[in-house]
Amino acid sequence: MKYTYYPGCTLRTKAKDLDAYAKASAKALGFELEEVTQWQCCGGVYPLGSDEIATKLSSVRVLNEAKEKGQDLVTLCSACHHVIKRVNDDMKNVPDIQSRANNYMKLPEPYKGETNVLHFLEVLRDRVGFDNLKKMVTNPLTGKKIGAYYGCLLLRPGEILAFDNPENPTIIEDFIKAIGATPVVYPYRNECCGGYISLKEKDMAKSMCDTIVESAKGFGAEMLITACPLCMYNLNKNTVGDVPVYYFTELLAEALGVKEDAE
Amino acid sequence: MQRIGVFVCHCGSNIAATVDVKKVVEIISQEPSVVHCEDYQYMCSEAGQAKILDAVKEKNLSGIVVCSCSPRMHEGTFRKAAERAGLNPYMVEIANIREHCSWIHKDMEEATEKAVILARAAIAKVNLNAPLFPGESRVTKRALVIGGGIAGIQTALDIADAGYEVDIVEKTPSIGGRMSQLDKTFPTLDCSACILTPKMVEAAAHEKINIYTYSEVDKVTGFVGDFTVDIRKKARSVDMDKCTGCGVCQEKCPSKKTPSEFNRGLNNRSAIYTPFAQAIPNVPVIDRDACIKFKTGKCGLCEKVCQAGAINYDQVDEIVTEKYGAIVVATGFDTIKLDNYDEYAYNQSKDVITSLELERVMNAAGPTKGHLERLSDGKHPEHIVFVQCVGSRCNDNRGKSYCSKICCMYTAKHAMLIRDKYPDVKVTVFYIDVRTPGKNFDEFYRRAVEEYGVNYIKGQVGKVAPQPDGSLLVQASDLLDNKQIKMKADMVVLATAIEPEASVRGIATMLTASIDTNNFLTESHAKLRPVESPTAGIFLSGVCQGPKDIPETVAQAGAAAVKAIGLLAKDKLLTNPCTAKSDELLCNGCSVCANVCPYGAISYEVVQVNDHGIREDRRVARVNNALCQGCGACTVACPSGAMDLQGFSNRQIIAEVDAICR
Amino acid sequence: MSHGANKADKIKEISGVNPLKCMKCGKCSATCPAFDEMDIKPHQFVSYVVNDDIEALASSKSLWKCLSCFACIERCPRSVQPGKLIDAARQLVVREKGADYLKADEIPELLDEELPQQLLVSAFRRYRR
Amino acid sequence: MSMNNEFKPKIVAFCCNWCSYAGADLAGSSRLQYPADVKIIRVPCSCRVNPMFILRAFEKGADGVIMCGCHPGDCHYSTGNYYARRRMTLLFSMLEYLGIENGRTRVEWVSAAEGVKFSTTMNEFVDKIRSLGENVRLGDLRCKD
Repeated sequence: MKYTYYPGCTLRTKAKDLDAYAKASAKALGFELEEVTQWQCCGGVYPLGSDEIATKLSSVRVLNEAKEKGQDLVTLCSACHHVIKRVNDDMKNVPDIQSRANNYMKLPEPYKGETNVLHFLEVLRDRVGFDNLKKMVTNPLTGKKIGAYYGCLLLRPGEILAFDNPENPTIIEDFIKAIGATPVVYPYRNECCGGYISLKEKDMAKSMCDTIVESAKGFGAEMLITACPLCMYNLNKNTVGDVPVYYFTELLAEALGVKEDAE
Repeated sequence: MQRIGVFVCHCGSNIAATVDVKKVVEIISQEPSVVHCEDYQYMCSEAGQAKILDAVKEKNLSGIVVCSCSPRMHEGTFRKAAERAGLNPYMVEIANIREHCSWIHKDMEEATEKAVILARAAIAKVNLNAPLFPGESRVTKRALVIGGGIAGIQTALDIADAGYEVDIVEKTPSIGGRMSQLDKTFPTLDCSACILTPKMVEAAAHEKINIYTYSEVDKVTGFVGDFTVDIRKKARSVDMDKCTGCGVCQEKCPSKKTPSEFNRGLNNRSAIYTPFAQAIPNVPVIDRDACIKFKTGKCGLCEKVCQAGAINYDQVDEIVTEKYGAIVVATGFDTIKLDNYDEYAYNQSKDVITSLELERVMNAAGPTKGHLERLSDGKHPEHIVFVQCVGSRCNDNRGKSYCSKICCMYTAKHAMLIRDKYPDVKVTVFYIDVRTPGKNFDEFYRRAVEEYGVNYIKGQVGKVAPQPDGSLLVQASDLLDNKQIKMKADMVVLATAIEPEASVRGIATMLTASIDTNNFLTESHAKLRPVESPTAGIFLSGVCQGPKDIPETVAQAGAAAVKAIGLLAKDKLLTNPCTAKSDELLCNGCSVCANVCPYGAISYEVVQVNDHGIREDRRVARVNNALCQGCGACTVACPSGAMDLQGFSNRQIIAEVDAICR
Repeated sequence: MSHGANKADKIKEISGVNPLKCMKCGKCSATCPAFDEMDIKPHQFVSYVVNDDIEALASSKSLWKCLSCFACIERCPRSVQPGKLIDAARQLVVREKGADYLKADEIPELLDEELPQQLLVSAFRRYRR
Repeated sequence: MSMNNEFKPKIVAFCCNWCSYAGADLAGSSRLQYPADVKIIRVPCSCRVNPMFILRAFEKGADGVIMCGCHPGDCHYSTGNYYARRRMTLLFSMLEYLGIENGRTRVEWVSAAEGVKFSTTMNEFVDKIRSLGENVRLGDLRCKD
């Protein structure tokens, strides 16, 4: 099984781990992530005004490439996933945006939101299946108490991202169970880490990350996992860090016994 | 050619402000076949109707067009006026120039032009009208009440007291409904059971009332005055006549893990159970999905311990067919599912409960024997937070668009009861608006604040976060202080939106009673006929029609009973004469019409016809006017054009089309 | 005032939000993680737009404190989605005034080794034209 | 463009007595505006609408015809709207074959409680007909003035 894969800017630089572990794991699980040939940054932020078009084109380009290849598009970074999935929804359901974007793009065949956008976690849940994943785990992380940190971008707006119940998600918990560890459920796993605000308002980000980490710790989490490089940065940088934070792909690679391959 | 009189109503300024009434009269006067045309302030008034009578006499009118409000308002009025003037009432047509014209258009020229066209269409139709004569149908002097809650019980009692037989069909094992689950009632804090149980007993003992519990309506046929209903009496597995209600079976039953419906799943019940102690009838049922005997064939303990020999595992569902003249729907409500509201942690914490669950917690017969305690650890709470409007007043695909109406009052009640019984417990209520219209209602709410010190904060709760120590952290806004609050609570109570009981949808379909997008049954007129369904002979009682509290429900239940009594008191009903009629010269006896008729009103007979001098025997369709309801399905299905609908004939409708497209 | 009204219309257009749908329940402000840092609170954004008081919004520091975490958007029971209004107001400011909240020359000192590109990109998109 | 030259479509709406006509009444009493081009004909049930009526309307110069009935399952006569739905599906495809665009015909289910839906539907339908312009097919030239 081949998927078109969009890594995004950060996975090429500061979050190489997230990418490398995912690729190694994919190989072990029997699917391939085929990188988009010429991708540009998704913009990191879903365009703030409903009248913007130019900032959506990078996503449309990627989506169209997947469509032309007849593949689903897989993403890893929460922000990329959020942006591309929402742009895809616009292309499917908002006629104005669809026609304006296609006017710019001048594609051989107009793009109308045909591509299926999947987060890597969704591939694990819906394509591989957590039950199958469990069978393929060679090095179960038994006894580890892990808190899932979802953040905001993966889940909201729930109606469009349709990723999981935005107020009580379970996908990462199910993932944690599949790799043999014990999920720790805590209420702030879907609250914002502060995001980009940490650039100029460090205190704000700190207090938000503290709430998250304290809550997770309170419920017994020994570590947190996330899918987002920015969440990772904030949780590491802005808290008194005695709860380590990992990318979920790192634990996946470890459980599958392919961690060294990635390194 | 008819001699038609046209009357254009001003309806005060309702029509005249947008439609140039004088101009309509001027143009319409020119129409062929119109021999009289005038306008008047209020055609529906006594004086307006007198104008019709005068004109019929003076101008020898044969048909009448009234340009006025919707025929759904005053068609009957004008038909009666025509009758008084000596005309056949079906020689009247209404041009709806209010709801379909003056009220929805702003431009006078446009509206006037449209009014003229609508009048022309009505004139074209009247030109082809023929006198029609209603038949008669009988009235079965028995009423059916669907639902045995307070609404159904009250309706049944009122109908029975007037001397008519009433059957109540209740789907659960006991009558009593939601009210039996309540602890106290507002605004006087009567104990709910204390005022409900006497009514339940009265209904059960009433010689005119027959109660089918654990039963459902399976099928409804017929029409006003003459409904035939199949009632499915579900197998109780207990003989109603033998059981003494001793309760030993329930004690001994080894399967005790089924969530109690009556206690909203807060504790468990046995597989053989009566929902609550005062249940009527006091005869248990066996829940076959939970019963070990039914699941494995082993056990049979209840049969062994039953002294009366009442247990019968072989019982099967029984269908009872009854005839009724009137049907009252009183199916009530349920609270919405909270799966879309996980920010309140309802599914994550046992200490986040709905208000209806709190009723059970507060009730002496409930899961905590009436002690206010946290359901997670049984601890006495120090602080309880109430959240209003959970799922009400939403337009976001998660909740309901309407106000559930009862929550403000029951929350004040809960807060007051808690503060009264446990003065040490702090109570905070987050509200958007406090809505307390009703006699002594606002006073009640103010007492909660002023006498009982309940802390009302204008704002909403954004998140309830369960804490490692078992408490709940409530994050909310205080709009008057412009603050965001984070407060610790031990319990959170959600004023959950109510919605019509799920079974109402199927019942409405069976009754062909209309239902709105929220599954509330539609009343015939929002203001003037609030307890009648547009479907004749169907009446509405209680929350199935819209959210309401107990006093309102009881009032509406009485009103529905009066309407049903008014129907049952008649010996005969006039039937709608707008029925199908087959032209035997055109009919080829193909049976297509009978196949589409939902009422079985069409049969075939062999008649001798004289077709252009040729006499022959032919098989032709014959419509039974007593059964035909006048839908017209047969008229379109008929391949030879033999079938037509009186009052809405092909020629009449085509004349209207022509007039509009002219 | 008419200038303000135009801007209010622009905000409604950019955001696609109809602020009149608001029932003033305050759930947005109850849910906002940046509430304490804001001078104009999320629920007030709605009434400022309704009342055409855009100048106040434009100079509000709330514009730069909103995390765009969509909590208010997700939980708003009336589909008003105040977060979109804030995004739109911020757009209006950076588009019209060129009043960037993040100046290019202040960036170097804000950087650290681990700071992901995603953060910079996001901040640029939100703070600057 | 002056008001007088503006295209004013002729639109016939067949409404069943129990749901849609009542829905139209509710739109009226709620003062929900829709263009005066729409003229309503009351029929007992959507199943009373003979395809012949619709053909007749187009023949006489109607630019659009819409039929409204109770929601499927909610028919006052139990099954009438199912017959209507089937008949209209066939009729509309035949009309399209004759050159009467699908946009000129429409079936919509409007309950007695859906005044808003009635008015929105009519606004949409009139917009659609305006965009399609005058109906030239099937018009009987003898009917022209």
